[in-house]
Amino acid sequence: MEEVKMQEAKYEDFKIENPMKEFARKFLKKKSAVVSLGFIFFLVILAIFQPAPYDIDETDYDNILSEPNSEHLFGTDEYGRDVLSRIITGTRLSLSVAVTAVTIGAFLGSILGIIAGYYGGLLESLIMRFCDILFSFPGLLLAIGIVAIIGPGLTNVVIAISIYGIPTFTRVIRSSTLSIKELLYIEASRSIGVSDTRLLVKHIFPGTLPALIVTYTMRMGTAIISAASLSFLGFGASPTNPDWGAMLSTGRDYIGVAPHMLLYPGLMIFFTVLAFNLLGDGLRDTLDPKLD
Amino acid sequence: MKQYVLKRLLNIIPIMIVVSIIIFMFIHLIPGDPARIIAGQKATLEEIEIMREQLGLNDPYIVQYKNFMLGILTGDWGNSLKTGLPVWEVIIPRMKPTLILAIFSIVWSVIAGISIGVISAINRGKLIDYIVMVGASSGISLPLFWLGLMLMQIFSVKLGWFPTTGIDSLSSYVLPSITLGAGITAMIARYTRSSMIEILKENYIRTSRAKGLSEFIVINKHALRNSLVDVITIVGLQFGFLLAGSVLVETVFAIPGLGRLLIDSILFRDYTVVQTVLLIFTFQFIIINLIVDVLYGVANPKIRYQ
Amino acid sequence: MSSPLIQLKDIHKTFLASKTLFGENKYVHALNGVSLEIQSGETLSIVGESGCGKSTMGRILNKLLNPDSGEVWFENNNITNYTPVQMRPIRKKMQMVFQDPYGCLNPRMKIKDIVGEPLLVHTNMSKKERYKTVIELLETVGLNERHAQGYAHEFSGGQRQRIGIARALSVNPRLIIADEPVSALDVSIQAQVINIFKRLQKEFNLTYLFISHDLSVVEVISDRIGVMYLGYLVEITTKEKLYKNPMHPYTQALLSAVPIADPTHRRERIILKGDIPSPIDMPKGCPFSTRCMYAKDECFQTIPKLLEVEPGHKVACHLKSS
Amino acid sequence: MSEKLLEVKNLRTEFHTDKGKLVAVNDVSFYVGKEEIVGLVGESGSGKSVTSLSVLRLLPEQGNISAGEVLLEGKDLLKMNKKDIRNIRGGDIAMIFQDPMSSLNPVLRVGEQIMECTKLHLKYNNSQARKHAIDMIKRVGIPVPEDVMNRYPHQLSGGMSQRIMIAMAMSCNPKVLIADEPTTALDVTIQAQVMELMLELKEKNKIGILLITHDLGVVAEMCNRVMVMYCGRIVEMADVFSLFKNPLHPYTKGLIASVPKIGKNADVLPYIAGRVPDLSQMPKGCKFAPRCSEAMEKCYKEEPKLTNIDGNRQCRCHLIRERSEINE
Amino acid sequence: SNNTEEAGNKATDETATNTPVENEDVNMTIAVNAEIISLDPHDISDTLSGSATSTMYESLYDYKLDMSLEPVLATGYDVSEDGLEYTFYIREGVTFHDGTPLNAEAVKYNFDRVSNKEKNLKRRRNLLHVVSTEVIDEYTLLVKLDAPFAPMLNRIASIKIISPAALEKYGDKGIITNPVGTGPYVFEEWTPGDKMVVRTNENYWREGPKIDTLTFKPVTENGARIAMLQTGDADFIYPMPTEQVKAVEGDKNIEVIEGPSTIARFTFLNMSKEIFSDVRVRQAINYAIDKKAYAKVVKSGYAVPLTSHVPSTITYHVAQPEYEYNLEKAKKLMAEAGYPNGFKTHIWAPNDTENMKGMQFISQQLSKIGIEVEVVPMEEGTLSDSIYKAKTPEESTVNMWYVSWSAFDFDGATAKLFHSANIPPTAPNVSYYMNPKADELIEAGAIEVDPEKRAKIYAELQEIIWNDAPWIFLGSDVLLSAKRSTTEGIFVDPSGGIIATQAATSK
Ligand SMILES: Nc1ncnc2c1ncn2[C@@H]1O[C@H](COP(=O)(O)OP(=O)(O)OP(=O)(O)O)[C@@H](O)[C@H]1O
Ligand SMILES: Nc1ncnc2c1ncn2[C@@H]1O[C@H](COP(=O)(O)OP(=O)(O)OP(=O)(O)O)[C@@H](O)[C@H]1O
Ligand SMILES: [Mg+2]
Ligand SMILES: [Mg+2]
Repeated sequence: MEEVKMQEAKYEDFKIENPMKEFARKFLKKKSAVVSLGFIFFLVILAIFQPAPYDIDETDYDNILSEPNSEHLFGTDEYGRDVLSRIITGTRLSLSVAVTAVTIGAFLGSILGIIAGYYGGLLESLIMRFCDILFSFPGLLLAIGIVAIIGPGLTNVVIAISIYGIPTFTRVIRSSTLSIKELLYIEASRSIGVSDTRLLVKHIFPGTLPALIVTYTMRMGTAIISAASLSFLGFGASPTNPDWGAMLSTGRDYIGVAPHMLLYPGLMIFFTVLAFNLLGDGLRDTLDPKLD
Repeated sequence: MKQYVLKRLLNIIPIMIVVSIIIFMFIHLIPGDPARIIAGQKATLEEIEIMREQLGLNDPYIVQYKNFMLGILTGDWGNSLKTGLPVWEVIIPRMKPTLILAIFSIVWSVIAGISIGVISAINRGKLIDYIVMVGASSGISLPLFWLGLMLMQIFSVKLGWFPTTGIDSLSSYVLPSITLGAGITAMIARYTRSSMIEILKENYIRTSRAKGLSEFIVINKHALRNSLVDVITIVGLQFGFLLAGSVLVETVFAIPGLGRLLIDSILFRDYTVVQTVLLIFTFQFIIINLIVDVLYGVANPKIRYQ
Repeated sequence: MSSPLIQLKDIHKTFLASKTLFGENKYVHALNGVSLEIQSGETLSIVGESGCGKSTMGRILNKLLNPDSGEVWFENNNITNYTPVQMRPIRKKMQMVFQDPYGCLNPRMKIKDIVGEPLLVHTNMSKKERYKTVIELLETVGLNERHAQGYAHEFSGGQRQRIGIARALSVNPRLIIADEPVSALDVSIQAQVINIFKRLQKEFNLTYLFISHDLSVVEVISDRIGVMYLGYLVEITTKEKLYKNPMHPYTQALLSAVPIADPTHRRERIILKGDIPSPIDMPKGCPFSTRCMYAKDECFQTIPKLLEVEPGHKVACHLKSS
Repeated sequence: MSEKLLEVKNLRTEFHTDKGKLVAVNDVSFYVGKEEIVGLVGESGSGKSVTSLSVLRLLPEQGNISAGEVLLEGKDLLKMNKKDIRNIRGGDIAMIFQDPMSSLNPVLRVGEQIMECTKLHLKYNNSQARKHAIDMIKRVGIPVPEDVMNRYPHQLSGGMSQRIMIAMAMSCNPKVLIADEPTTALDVTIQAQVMELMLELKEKNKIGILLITHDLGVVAEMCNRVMVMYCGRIVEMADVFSLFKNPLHPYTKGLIASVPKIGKNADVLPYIAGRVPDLSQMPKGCKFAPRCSEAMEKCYKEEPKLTNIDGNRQCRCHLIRERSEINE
Repeated sequence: SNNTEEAGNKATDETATNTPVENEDVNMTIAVNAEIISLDPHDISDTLSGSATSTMYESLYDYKLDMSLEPVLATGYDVSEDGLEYTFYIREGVTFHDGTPLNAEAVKYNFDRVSNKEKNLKRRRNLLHVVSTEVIDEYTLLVKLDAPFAPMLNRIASIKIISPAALEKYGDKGIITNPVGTGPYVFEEWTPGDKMVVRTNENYWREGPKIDTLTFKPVTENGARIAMLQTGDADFIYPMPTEQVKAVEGDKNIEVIEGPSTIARFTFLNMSKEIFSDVRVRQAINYAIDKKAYAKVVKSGYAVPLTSHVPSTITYHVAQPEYEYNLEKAKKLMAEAGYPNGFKTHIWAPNDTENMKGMQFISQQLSKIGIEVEVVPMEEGTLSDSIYKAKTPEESTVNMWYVSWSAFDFDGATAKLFHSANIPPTAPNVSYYMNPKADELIEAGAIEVDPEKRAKIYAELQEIIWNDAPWIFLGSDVLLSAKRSTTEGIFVDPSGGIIATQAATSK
């Protein structure tokens, strides 16, 4: 039998594809997610520049509860303030409540989750029991309880929502950590002698990012709804603030009289939450993390 | 399996003790003096003092906790501070509406959620998938109370199909359970869909097609059975959502249920009721988790026969 | 012969089979009293079928796992109870190459960082020096500087395995534990990787523990070969002896079952009955007794010891020891 | 040469991916005769599985067959309606797959999964189907079939699962069995058992088997005829003896050379450099040219055609073509 | 086909005859915004529980709709010269729902129960001056006081009479769920947190309601309550949310009923705090608030300006000169007081939408004279904790408290709020108003039995308080209820109590 001669490949056997580009290409295929991202971007612009046509505190007692008209596109509220302006200005507040709350929850939850997942043992049991207990009080009730202790108001709403977000993140990140921990490349790094800290920071944490990003996005929606629900039950933002939930909560007293006060903030919340959820879906499909 | 259930049941005891301590601390962390709230705005200091003494609120926390636990062990859960009635007399009539509401909601959500999820999964990428999934996402994007109020305006006030509020007949539960179930349906639908999509890629689905089975059987017998195993766990998780949502729905539809009772009792600082309701919630949650685990085991032969 | 580089003494290892939901916990008996030693500069191969404990052995050698009982010696030190910190300098001397070329490289790191990681951990090299070393290493295994910037998923299986080897070589180890390094590769590429292994051994005076399930691959690279079955080392001897004179009935069956890529060589094979028993419910006597065509009463009752029946040829079989 | 049971002509299968249209199988023609095992070998990604799936139109939804014919005793499967093709699947043509563990439905009992077939194709009632299933399980060499019937797949070992898969495939007396790497996931000793079983079934039931594998050893021991596939094309086809004795295509040569052979190994093993090109970056001309040590300029420009040699051999190579042209 | 038609007819006949049988009862439902807390009339302090118990229980005297008193279970009373002894003549021929006859013994039993310090029932505060009750004869009862107390009859009116037999039978706790009184309705069922149903008392001693059952149903969500009225699920709702009056205006089936109230809406200004210690600041604040706008914005127009610290429905009310809306004057006063640029402060109230609206309004208005008011809504329990935890004026942290108060009589509407002995933690004099002259007048008014002299004392008191302006005087509610047009005989009295003694319906 004749020997086959060895030779190196003559063609380009290797092509660098930027992972970001690949992600972008996949993501752009998800139309609903792209539209949602656009909408969220639009909200962020609103939040930053606040292009409100009227001063949100300008009262006009002769013009209260007027229906949407050419002057006030979304009508006026019980003080004669422009609803559209309040919604636009409220974007910053409503978004920042959600962003802060979710960020805090994600931060604490991820740390707990990664520690629980990586170290296991008693520490894990303790952390997970703690989460179970937090979980065994239905989310909103927990927030209500927390607000009851520390009092209503925006800051406290943020605290409450972040606390009840913790177990969600802890679970997601833990299970993600657990599965990554089992991967061969982690074992490979351990066999090299990489320290725990480096392993956690360099190898495991980046691996949990897809799960973290997706959960984060999804939680944004939940946080906005929770904040609104707290307002509805009277535990939320003070109505002096143009918070959407607070507006909705006030608006419901005028349900038969001035439906626009209930409708527009409601739609705003709805579309924003929907956008975050659809974006989350899109990201999940693209990043493909294993969530449980 | 019996052994397992037994072990899990025994496990409940330490959990409940820890939870009871947490609940107790939680309750006493809340500012607000129940004696003053109960006595009312116009009460005199003397009245309030007598009240505090009677309620044992002047005792050290340790003693109060001890009494609370002793009470539980001897079956005396105390009287509602608000109404003066024994706690269970206050709570038991409130359980039924919440339970009915929860069962109605979960049943229709499971049926609707799974069907929607399956339809969507087998039509993946088509228009119907798109519509259904955006619809499902809408389900979780609606503030519950908003949905409830809107439904009431349309179906009770305008159309007069269902009673506006109350629990007088089963038809009273229709709108509340739709409201409460909307989010859960959406959640189950999304989960079923993604689980189905994963499962439809599995080798054994290819095998069943290679056997010549019709698509209907492949989906409903082979794929769905497997995805149900996953869906069970997610349904279990929804119970937490259900309880939280019931607070809002009960408020909107004036349903005298546990959720509403809890909120009112927290506001009134009706400690005895609050702690009992919270203990019930926790217990319920643990039991539901146990049931879900057992169901999961039953549905999943891998676990059943280990 | 000098003292062995590394030694396993009567290693036992069990795993919790998986926390069963219902009923009591069961244990997988992954290793049952395995002893062996590897001399400096030699290649010891371990063969055996799936689940027989090969990888577990590799992991215990590297102290990624701790044995339930038994001792691990490295360069005359008992490292069984070393802490991770104590293990650091030793890790530098023994590196691993893994089976799954797709799983063993972090998909989020560039190749240069993957290969450079051991250097980062074990040396004080500057970034520049490290990069230089990495490029040299890549060239050693037939890759080049351009590859250093890529991510793992852009490479073929063979290329990835070469990256894995480069990583293992980076800190000049004495021992490389290679856990099925070529099993996942296509034949046309597998040969390439084996050649690299052989070349590097000469160049760097390496000692190999080469884990495989493929007897035909093992023949190319080994000095000695150990055969494992169900957590037991059942036969260990030099390559020549093993292929010419396999003593354990299992080894014989294994050899006869290897398909030979020559249609003119179709032959009578020993077809074993049944499957490998589950390591959860181990047979009472000889682990192979359930499938062995020569099994006697004794085989079902007592576990045979690994005994030297010829100089340099150890077998654990009642038939041979009597 | 035996009669052609299954014949594939000029099959072309494409995938629509987000990288665009990929041709996974291109101009593939072959046949499987009665009581014959035809091997299909090639490296990972060469299109073996896609070819086999195309035959029964079981491709995932991104895939579609854009040209060719698949004839089962003269009837074109590609032109059939969905119902008719379902009758063929599991009936006249049965398939078994690489990973037996994941190819059985984990939540259904093994017996149920076997019985499903006969109930569907042979219209058996429950007890008939049960009897038949027990019979089949016995025939594939599992000792206590009644017990195995009631088990779930995870309670079976790999070898047992594959035997169950074979029992399932054989239960409706197919004319053709397509086996996609049936032993790759199994240990050698178990592989030997399964190979033995397949040979036995072929003899007894006089079926034609299309055996897909990448293990040349398995091919050498089992097959009558062999096709070598590379980049979705068949590059060489010959009877097993000629192929191993005298491989024509440089790829086949390389492949055979690189298999380690006990007792005959050189110090340095031969191998084929480079890697199988990605479907989205196919080289022009001969797909093997970049890895071929004998490649000529022409090879990079023009794709060679599959050429008949000596009547019963085929090869897709410019070198061979030139030689045979000269011969002609 | 004939047959089936017949069968069909029969079926409809049957249901036709069945329906009236089922509907024989005339049921009415009142939807309210809160829960009934208890049905023990001696141990309640909220208005709604009062309304609920009033369907079953009666007292010796009770208020008419104009807040004057009329004898109910008594036929009359005498009071001694020194105002220390009250003799009540009990109505004869009245029996409790359980058949126990009403007599002086029964009334005494009730008074003793309420006065019992051990039991600490909420109504005890109304009988604090009672030292003893004696049965003179079967239908005559003597009540002795330790000091003359002018509003005694008002306080007697708040004590409902429970069947002594039932109290013996069920005990203090059991009586909560087993009410037995003399009232126009007999108890049927009550699910705490849900509806309470009562049935017309066939043996009522005077003319009673013309329906069969009456249901009180708590529906906290305003929109839901109105929806119930719109669909006829409720016959009467109280309160009718002021914001939504417009929504039902066009509905022929619904009538909105307005009525005056005893509810005063105001804001405490904590005078122990530097900023509010100057009367000019307090007056300036009163000038800076547009009360008409307040009524319009916060109460949707359903409020009247407060013209004294008590609403005009309270006897002895005297209207004071208005603090007209005058920013100039307000700014001037502020400048004089040394705050030309205003100051920063905060306002507290519970966190429901209406209170928040009120606070927000005040905050907006005061910003015009430079006072920057931070709105701090607090959950109710937290709020009362924050107010009452201060043991001395110095410790107090409250600045402004937006609140309302309702009382039946002048003393009730004054003493707790303005007497210097009643600063927190004792009672809600949250203005920390400590004016010796006012204290003197409050005390004198309480013991003055002569209505004319009392009127004079209270007139002077009102003037002093008004000028001292310890509050922002905002308004007095107009009570809104709404009913189906078929509903008759259900009223809301100025204190917010629902009176359904004469309930009837034409539905
Ligand atoms: N972390 C673990 N937890 C539980 N069981 C384990 C674990 N690791 C290995 N096992 C079990 O131990 C036994 C030996 O496993 P090991 O991985 O050493 O086998 P192997 O010979 O390397 O097999 P393969 O050829 O499949 O890699 C197997 O039955 C396996 O299931
Ligand atoms: N669903 C799919 N979408 C896109 N490309 C696919 C898909 N399935 C297969 N392919 C591509 O088709 C080509 C042939 O794949 P195929 O599975 O037939 O290879 P194979 O020869 O069976 O390899 P192996 O030995 O790994 O099983 C591969 O390049 C693969 O990337
Ligand atoms: Mg292994
Ligand atoms: Mg394949």
